[in-house]
Amino acid sequence: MNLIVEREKSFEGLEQRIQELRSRGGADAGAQIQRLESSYEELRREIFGNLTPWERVNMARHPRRPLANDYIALFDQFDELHGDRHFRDDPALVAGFSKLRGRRLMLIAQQKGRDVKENIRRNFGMVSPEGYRKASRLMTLASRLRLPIVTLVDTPGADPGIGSEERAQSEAIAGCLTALSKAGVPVVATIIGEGGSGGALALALADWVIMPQHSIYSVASPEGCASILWGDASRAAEAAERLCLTSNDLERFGIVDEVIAEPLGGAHRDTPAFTATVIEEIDAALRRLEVQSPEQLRERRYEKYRRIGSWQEDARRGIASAAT
Amino acid sequence: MNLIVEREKSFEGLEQRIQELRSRGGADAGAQIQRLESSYEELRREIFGNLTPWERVNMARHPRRPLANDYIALFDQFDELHGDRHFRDDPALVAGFSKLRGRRLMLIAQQKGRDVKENIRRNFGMVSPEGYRKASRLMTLASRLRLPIVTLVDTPGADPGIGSEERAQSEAIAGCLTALSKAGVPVVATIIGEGGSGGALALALADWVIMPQHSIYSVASPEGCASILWGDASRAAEAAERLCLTSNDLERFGIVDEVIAEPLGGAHRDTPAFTATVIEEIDAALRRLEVQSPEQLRERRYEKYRRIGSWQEDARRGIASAAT
Amino acid sequence: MPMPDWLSIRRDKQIPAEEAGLWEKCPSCGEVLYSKDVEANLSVCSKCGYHFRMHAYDRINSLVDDDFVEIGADILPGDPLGWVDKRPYPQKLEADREKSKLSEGIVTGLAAIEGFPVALGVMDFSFRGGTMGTVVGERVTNLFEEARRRRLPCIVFTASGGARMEEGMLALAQMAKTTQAVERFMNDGNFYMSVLTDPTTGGVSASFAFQADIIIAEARAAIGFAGRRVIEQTIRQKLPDNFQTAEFLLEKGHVDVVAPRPRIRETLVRMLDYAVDRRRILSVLKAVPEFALG
Amino acid sequence: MPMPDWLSIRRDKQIPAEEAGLWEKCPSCGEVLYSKDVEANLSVCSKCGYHFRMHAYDRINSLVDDDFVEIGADILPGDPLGWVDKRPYPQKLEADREKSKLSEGIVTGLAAIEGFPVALGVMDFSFRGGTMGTVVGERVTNLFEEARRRRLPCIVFTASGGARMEEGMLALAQMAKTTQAVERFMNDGNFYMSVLTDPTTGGVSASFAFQADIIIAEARAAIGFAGRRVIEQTIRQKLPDNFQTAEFLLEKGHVDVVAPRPRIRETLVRMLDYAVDRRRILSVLKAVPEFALG
Ligand SMILES: [Zn+2]
Ligand SMILES: [Zn+2]
Repeated sequence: MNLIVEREKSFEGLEQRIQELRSRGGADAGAQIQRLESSYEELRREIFGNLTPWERVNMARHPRRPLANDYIALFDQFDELHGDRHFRDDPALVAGFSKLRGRRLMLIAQQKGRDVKENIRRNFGMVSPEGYRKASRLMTLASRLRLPIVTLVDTPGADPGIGSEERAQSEAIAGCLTALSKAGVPVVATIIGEGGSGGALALALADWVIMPQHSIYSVASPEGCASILWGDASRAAEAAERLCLTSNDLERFGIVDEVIAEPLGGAHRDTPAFTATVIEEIDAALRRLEVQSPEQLRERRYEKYRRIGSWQEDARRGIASAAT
Repeated sequence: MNLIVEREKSFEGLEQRIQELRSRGGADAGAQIQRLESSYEELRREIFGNLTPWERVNMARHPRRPLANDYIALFDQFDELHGDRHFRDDPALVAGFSKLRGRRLMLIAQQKGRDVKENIRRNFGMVSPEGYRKASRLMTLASRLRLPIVTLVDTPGADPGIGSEERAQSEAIAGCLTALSKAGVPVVATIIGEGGSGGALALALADWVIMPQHSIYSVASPEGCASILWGDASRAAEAAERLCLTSNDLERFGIVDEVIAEPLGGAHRDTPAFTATVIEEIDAALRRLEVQSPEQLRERRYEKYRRIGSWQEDARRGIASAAT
Repeated sequence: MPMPDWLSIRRDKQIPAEEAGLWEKCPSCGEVLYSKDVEANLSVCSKCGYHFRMHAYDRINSLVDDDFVEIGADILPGDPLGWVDKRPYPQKLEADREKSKLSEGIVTGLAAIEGFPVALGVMDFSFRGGTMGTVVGERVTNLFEEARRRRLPCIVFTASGGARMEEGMLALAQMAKTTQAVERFMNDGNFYMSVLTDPTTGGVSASFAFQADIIIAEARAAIGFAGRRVIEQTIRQKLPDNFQTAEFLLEKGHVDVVAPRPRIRETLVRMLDYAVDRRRILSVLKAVPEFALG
Repeated sequence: MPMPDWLSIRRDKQIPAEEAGLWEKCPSCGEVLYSKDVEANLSVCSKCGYHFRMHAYDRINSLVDDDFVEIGADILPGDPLGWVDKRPYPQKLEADREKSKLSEGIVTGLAAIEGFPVALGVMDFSFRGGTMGTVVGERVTNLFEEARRRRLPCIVFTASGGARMEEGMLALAQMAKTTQAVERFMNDGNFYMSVLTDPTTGGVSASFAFQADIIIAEARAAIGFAGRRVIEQTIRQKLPDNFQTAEFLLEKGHVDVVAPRPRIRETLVRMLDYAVDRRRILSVLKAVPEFALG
C-alpha cells in the first residue's frame, strides 16, 4: 500500500468532477469549475506541499515514478552492453554506450520493473554481484576510452539472496567503488528514486550527485532501521524521520550536490517535463566537468569525499553537533 | 593401463631375484648377481634408453611421476593462497607465496592427485575457470609486488565440463595469458608432466620454459588428435608420433628453452634427486632473469613469442619446411 | 593498394552461376533457396534466419566502404612438423586453398567502415576449419602491430576450431603471441572489438576472441572453449540445444551483444562511433597519408 | 609516543579480577573457563576452539613487538543528525565508551610486528557493533594516508555490523572515502592485508575489507554483505549453519586464507615477509626518524 497512491485516490472524484463540468460547459459551469479547481489546488498544496520524510519514501517508491528507462529514452541513443564476462548478465543493472547532446558517454543504471512480471525479471532493482561486476567492467572501459560515466540510481538495496552472498556481493560492491575511484573521467550520478544503502552508493561515488526533490538516499531502509531499533518494521515512518534521507538533508550534508524540484504531487505528475529537466542538469554537470584533466577529476573527487563527515572541529572539541 | 607401468612389471622378477641373491650372499652369488645386474641394466637401457613419443606420453602420465607437490616441498617455504574472489577455490590449481634460496616468489601449479580420491578432488589436474582466475589474480599481485612468477604445469587440459563452459573457460584462460603478458617480473615455467593444450599454455607464457626429458607438451592430447584424424582414439600412439610433443622436438622449435635429462626409466626412479635438479634449474633461471628491468622482461618475452612459428622465410618462398 | 582480385570479383557478383550452384537447401528449415538471393541476404536464410557460413572476402565486402588494403597476404604456411595423416599437410593446405579461394584461415587488412578507418581481420572456417596455425597467428599479430602503429581501432571476426594440430605446439604458441600483441595494442589505449561467428572454440576462443573491449556474437553461433562433442564424451550425456550458443553466452554474461548478421555492420559502426574519437582519427590519417580512404 | 594507558594496563594483566569476572562460560561447548586462561589463550576456548570477541587493544597487544603509536585518537564522534531512538545518540556513545573502554569503533596506529613496521587498524565490535560512522571512516582514511606517506604496509582487522545508522548517509559515505584512500594507497604499489574477524558485514565488508591484496579470515568468523537475519527474512527459510562462515568463504574463493586466532600473527608475519621488501622498509625508516621502532 503506497501512501501517495492512497492520497491520489482522494482527488480522483474531484478531478473527474472538474473534467465532467468542463466537457458539459454551460453558463454557470465556469464559476463552478473555478471554485472546484481552486479548492483542488489548495488541497494538493496542503497535502503535497510539505511532505514528511515517510511520505517522500512513498513518493520515491511510487508505482508511477519515472524509472531508469524513462530517463534512458531521453538520451540521443543508447546501446546496451551485457554481462560480467564470467557468470551472468544481470537485468537489474542496465548499462551501455550512450550519447547526450552528441556527447559520447557510458550510462549505468539500476532498473526496476513497472509491473510484477518485469519486477521479477529486474529483481525489483536489487543488483546481484554480476550486475556490479558488469558495472565496474564498463566503468573501467569508459575510463580507458575517456568517456564520462553517468549513473542512475534506483534500488531498495543490493540483492540479499543466498546466491549473491555465495558470489561475493561485498567484493563486487567494493569493486565498483574502486573502479569509480580510479576513473579518470567525469562521473555524474542521479538518485532517481530509491537510493538504498551500499547497493546505491556503489554507483554514486561521483563528481556530481543530483537528487530529485522526492527521491530518498539512505544508510538503511526505514523498515530495516525500525526493525533494528525497535524490533518493529511497522515503525518505518518514525525511522524515516530520523535517517535524514531526504534531498534537503543530504544537500546540507554535502552528500548531494544538486536538488531538482519536482512538480507538486511528484515527478510522475509530469514525467516528460521532469525527466527532461533532470537530463538537462546531467548535461550541464558534464559540461562543467569535462574541461578537467583526469588528474584533476580524481583529485577533486578524492577531496570531495575526504571532507564528508562530522568529526571535524565539532568532534575534536568533543561537542556533538551537525556538520555543515 | 600405463605402458611404462607394464614394462616395469617385467623387471620386478629380476629385481627381486637380485635382492634375494644379495641378501643370501655366498660364494657363487657375487658372480651371479653381477651377471643378472648387467643383463638388468642392458634390458633397461634397451627399453628406456630411447623412448618413443607414445612411451613418453605414458611416462608423463606415470602414476609415480613427481607431481607439483613433490616440487613444492623442495621450496624453502610455501604459503597457499586461495580463491578467485568471486566464485570458488579450485583445488586443481595450487598457488601461493613461496621462497626459493631466500628469494621471494609467487608459485602457481597444476596439481594432480596421487590416488583416486585426491584425483577427484583435484579434478585430475584439469583447471576450471576459477582456477585460472585465481592464477591471473595472483600473477597480477606478483607483478604489483615485484615477485617473480614460477609455474609448474601438469594437466591433461583445461576442464571441459558444463560448468566451466558456463563460467567462460575461454575468457579465464585468455585472462591468464594477458596477466602473463603484462607481468613486469621474471616468469619461469616448468612442464613437469603433461602439458595439455591451452590449459597448459595458460601458465606457460614465460621468459624461460623448462621441460624434463619425458614430459610432454602438446597442442592436443594424442587420443583427441587420433579421434579427430581417424575417428579412432585408440590410434593415439600414431598421433603422438606426429604431434612433436617431446622435449627434444620442442626445444628444437624454440617452444622450450631447456630440457632436463631424466634418470633411466624416468624421473620417478629417483624423485628426490630429480626434483632437486629441476629446482636447481628454476633457481638458475630466476638468477639470470632477475637482473632485467620490468620493461626489458616484457620486451624480451614479447620478442620471444613473436618469433615462434614456421611461416618466416620458408613460407614466403612458399616452401614447406621445418622451422629452425 | 587496389582491392585483391578475388574481392573485386565477389563484389561485382560475377561468379559464374554454374560454379556456385543455382540453388541451396537451408539445413535448418529445409527451404530451397536461390543461391543469389542467399548471397544478397548475407548468406542468411530468408525464411528461418539460419546463418550459412560466410566467405571471408564476402564478409569484408559486406563491411567496408570501399577499398580493402590487405596486409599479411604474403605470409604463407610451411610444414614445420612434416605432418602426414591421411594425406601430407601440404596437400591438405593445397586442397583448402583450392576449395576456399583463400591463402590461409584469416584475411587481414586496413579499411574504412562508414568512414571509420579500422584494422580488420576476418577468419574463415572453410580453410582448415579456421584453425590457428603459425600463419593465422602471425597475421593476427601483424594486424594488431599495424593497428597499434597507426592507432586504429581493430576488429576481428573469429571462426575457428582451435589451434591447428598439423603445426603442433607451434600452433598453440600462437595463443601466446597473439595475446601479447593484443595486450600491447590495448595497453596503449586503443579500441578492440571481436565478433564471434560460428564456430569460435579452442585456442582462438581462449586468446584474442575473449580479450576484446567489446565482444559481439553473431546470432546462433556456437562459442566455447571445449567442443560440444568433447564435453558430451566427458560427461556422457547429451547437452541441451542452446548450450554454447551466442544467446546462451549473452545470458551467462560472456558477450556484450548478440546480433544477427544483417545487423552486425551497423552494430560495429555504432560501437566505433561511441568508442573512437573522430578528431584523433583524422589526425592519424593526416600523419599516415599513404593510407588512402575511399 | 608512549603506549596509551589502556594498552599498558592490559599488557600488564593488571585488570582487577572482580572487574573482569573470574569465570566465563563458553557459549559453544558450555565449558566453564577461568577468565585469565581465556585471555592468555587469546580469548579462544581451550576446549572447543570457540573464538570469543577480542578487545581491540588486546588484539594490538597480541600482535605488536613493542610500542603502538596510536594515531587518530583525537578524532571523536559528533551527532550530525541529532539522532534519538530509545536514547539520544550521544548517550549511546557515552555508554559504549564506558563499556568498551574505547573512544570509537576502531583503533589505528603505527607499530612493528616481528620487526616489520606497519600501519595497523583494529576494529572492535563492542563499540556500536563495530559500525562505521564518520570517525571510523576518518580514522581508516587517515591510517591509509599515513601509511602511503611512509610507504608502510597496512593491516586492518575488521569487525563490523556495517554502516552506522545513527549518522545516516554521512556514515554510508565513509565507504566512498575509505575506498578512495585504499585505492590511492594500493595504486602506489603499497601492500594491504585485511583480517576479517567476527562479524564483518555491510558497508565495511563492501569497502576496505574486500579491497585488500591478501584477505585473511579468522576461523569461524561470520562474513558477508547482508546480515544472516535479513537473508532469512527475505528468502523465508533457515540458512545452513556454515553459511557466511570464514570456512564457507574460503571454499567459495572469497578469501585467501583462514586461520584460527592463535595463528593470525604468524600468518601476517609470513605474508609480510613475502610481500615487503625489507631493504625498502629500512630506507623508509631512515627517512622518517621520528617513527621509533621498539
Ligand atoms: Zn532456413
Ligand atoms: Zn568451548
